[in-house]
Amino acid sequence: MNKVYNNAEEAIHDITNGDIIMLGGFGLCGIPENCISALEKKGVNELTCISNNAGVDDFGIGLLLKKKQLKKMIASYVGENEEFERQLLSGELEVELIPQGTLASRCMASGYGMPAIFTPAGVGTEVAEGKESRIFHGKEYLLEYAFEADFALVKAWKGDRFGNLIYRGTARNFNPLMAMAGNITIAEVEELVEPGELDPNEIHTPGIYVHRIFQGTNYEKRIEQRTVRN
Amino acid sequence: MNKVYNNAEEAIHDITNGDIIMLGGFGLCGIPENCISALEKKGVNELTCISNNAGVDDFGIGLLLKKKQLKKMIASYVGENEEFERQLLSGELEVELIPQGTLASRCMASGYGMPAIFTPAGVGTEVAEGKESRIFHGKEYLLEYAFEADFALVKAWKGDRFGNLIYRGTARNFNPLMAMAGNITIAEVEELVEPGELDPNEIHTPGIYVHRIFQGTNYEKRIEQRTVRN
Amino acid sequence: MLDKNQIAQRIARELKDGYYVNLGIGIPTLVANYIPDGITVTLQSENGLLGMGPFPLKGKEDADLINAGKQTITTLPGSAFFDSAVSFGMIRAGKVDLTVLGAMEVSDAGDIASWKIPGKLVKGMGGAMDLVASAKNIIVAMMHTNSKGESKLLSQCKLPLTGIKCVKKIVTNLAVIEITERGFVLLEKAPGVTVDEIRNATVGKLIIEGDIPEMLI
Amino acid sequence: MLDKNQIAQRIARELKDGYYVNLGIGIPTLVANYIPDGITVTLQSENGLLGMGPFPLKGKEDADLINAGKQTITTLPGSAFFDSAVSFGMIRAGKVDLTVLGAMEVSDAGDIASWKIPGKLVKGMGGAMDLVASAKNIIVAMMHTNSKGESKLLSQCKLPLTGIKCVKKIVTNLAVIEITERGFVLLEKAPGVTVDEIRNATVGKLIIEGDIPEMLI
Repeated sequence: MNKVYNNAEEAIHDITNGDIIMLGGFGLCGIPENCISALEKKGVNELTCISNNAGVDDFGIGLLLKKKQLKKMIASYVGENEEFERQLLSGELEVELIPQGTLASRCMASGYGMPAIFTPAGVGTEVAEGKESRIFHGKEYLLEYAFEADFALVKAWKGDRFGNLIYRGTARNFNPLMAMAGNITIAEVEELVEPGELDPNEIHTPGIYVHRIFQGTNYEKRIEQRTVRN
Repeated sequence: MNKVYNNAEEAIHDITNGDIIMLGGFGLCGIPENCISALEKKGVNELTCISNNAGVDDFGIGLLLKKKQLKKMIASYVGENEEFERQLLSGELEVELIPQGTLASRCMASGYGMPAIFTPAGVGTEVAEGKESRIFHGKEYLLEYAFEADFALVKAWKGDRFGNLIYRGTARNFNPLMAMAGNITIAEVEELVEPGELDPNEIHTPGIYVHRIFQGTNYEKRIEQRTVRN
Repeated sequence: MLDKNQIAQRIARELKDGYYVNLGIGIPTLVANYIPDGITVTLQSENGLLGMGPFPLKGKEDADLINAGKQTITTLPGSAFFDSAVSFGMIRAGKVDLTVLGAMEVSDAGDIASWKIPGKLVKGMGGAMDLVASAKNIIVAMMHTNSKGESKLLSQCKLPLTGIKCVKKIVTNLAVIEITERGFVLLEKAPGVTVDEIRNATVGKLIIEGDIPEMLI
Repeated sequence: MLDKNQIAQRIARELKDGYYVNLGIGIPTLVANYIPDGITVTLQSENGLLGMGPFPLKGKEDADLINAGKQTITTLPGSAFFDSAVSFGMIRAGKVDLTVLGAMEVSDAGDIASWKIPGKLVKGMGGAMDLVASAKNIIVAMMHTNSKGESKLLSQCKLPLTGIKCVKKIVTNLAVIEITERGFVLLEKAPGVTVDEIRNATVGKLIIEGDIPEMLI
């Protein structure tokens, strides 16, 4: 069993035009920086990206947008990105905006082998248009389907050669959910360790979900809104 | 905000006849020993218990069975318990056996605010009788409803005054799921610590789910099948 | 008339000991600065944190520690991190006691519009639709009128909805209003504001019963 | 004819490098003793552990560390603990490559009965129904006949079912049998066992094509 790859280029070698990929992260926090750079470099196109945000103009998924590598973006919030706005308004980019909890749950559903889930988010709004709904205990819920993705690209703090992952702080966010959901899950970690170095009680993502792992390099970990107190 | 109780008796003081209670644990591993003893001592009756197992004759939920405190048991596996067998055959005890993953998912659904989930477990068997089913991607799934419980009684390794919990080893099992699902969740812990002593990155159950917490005493932690190698 | 900080200050008076609270971006975020002494209120950040602390000291910013507005923050003793599914799970399951969020429009039936202005940029709903569909207690913090002077308290929202029949209370620069089955019920007026001014600034059905006290902030 | 350990040994030959495997109680548990050298197989215990190790040394038993049969066990470097929902989530999502479990009866359509004998004590299905409904690859390990000498390989199960059309392969004391749309296909016979003996011990539709090799264990 060898899940270890040398770098992002090798780990993403078989992502091809038209693939559906999930990318972990919230804003620029916990995003798979190395994988995104490798996708940009590889020049793979017509991608459908499932990610909470679309990065900023010059970082994160914004890099792929700039190179027009995306066909469709499925996200919950896409502010702070002028190129995104331009492509959306010009019709170059297909966009599906869905509630953040629905996004999380549809990833989770996939990882838990549940084909669909019920959520009240979006009932009575345009999000509900064309969707099946159902009343439970007097409250209306929408039926939302599990996501299917060819690849999930996630970023963890530490990982071992078996693919066990530990995230750090709020960089966890969507990463464990997407890690569970990918047909092929590729994890990049700040620190790759030997099996046994991580406490089995503290693992966030068991290795069974992770097909490929590599230690990333040159993490920028850019801060989107640097706020301090006096 | 004070969630800390002195002991099990005080923590369970308002559990009353006819209540639905969830009890964490798998076999005798990770069961809320102190709470069970307190329920036995209090003599509360007509309980519906949701728990993976029913304990053994003289330990765990078996103690409540012996005193005939249960009206109904919802479990996935109830072997190794003669009193259980006797009450089941005599009709004294109502029993609902459900697949273990369905039990886990119905607890989880409750904690995640999802009124129902779909699972393929039990399709084509007597478990499916009278249940709604649905085909997704050519495979049949049963619709299973979230559990509702008046109280969830869980056992953790460490907990802090805010209710944050960490479990140990396979004593985790159903505990975090039930902790999320109780209308009132009572956690007993081997070690009760101050907020800040647990690493926020290692918390298994965030305190928001836990209404009451106490440090248990005299843990027996009985081993059901002691097996060793040479 | 209240300024943004005073709106936040008034809302903070709604907090109770032991509350778990989700604060939206904008005025709601300011509520954290006015939590009354002597009570414990735990802030939930929907990107995966319970027990959000203040902004970090300069030089202590951590890229792995942000709030839902992407701002650098800190933890507090007793904080817990979790993933986004758990986060919205606890929201859906009604574990969050109070949600405070901003809005573009609120109707007298409790509908809220806050995420989209057709024809202009759509930023997305983020977690707002989940929050309003699930929270037990939703307070909207906003100005009573928009930049053109038009009322934001309507009989029906004109903008795309974020959720329906969910807002319980509104605190604006002019008033505290409860939403009931009968419509907007005026509870309190801001210092220096008359009931007539509130009536004139409200398009939805406004119910004024008895003497309206001036709010304490 | 094979004994229980030999059945386990034969099944172990189905293991491939990198497999995640769930072993049921009884003969399946013995498979862990025969994992071929040079490959990494990770055992999943559905009570919440990946990377199950051998039984502990005497005096090292830990009440917080058991397998699905409630036996004391150990972890291995690279193990991970998780809750029961995650455990069955990974099972339902098809992440477990192979499930080996015992059975009372198997039909030539791949139905399995393993959890209940009406009129006698019902112990419950535990995780078996979840496993058989979700696993991609299910091998049944059992004796070819029951204690009364009656075949356990039937055209239709008589006992209450655990799952339908799910068993892919059966390894018994007499034979290795694959289940196809046409019925039981005899792949291998146990050392010292004739095809006729297998035919006589099988009630369901048995397909015998060409020379049947003797199994390697």
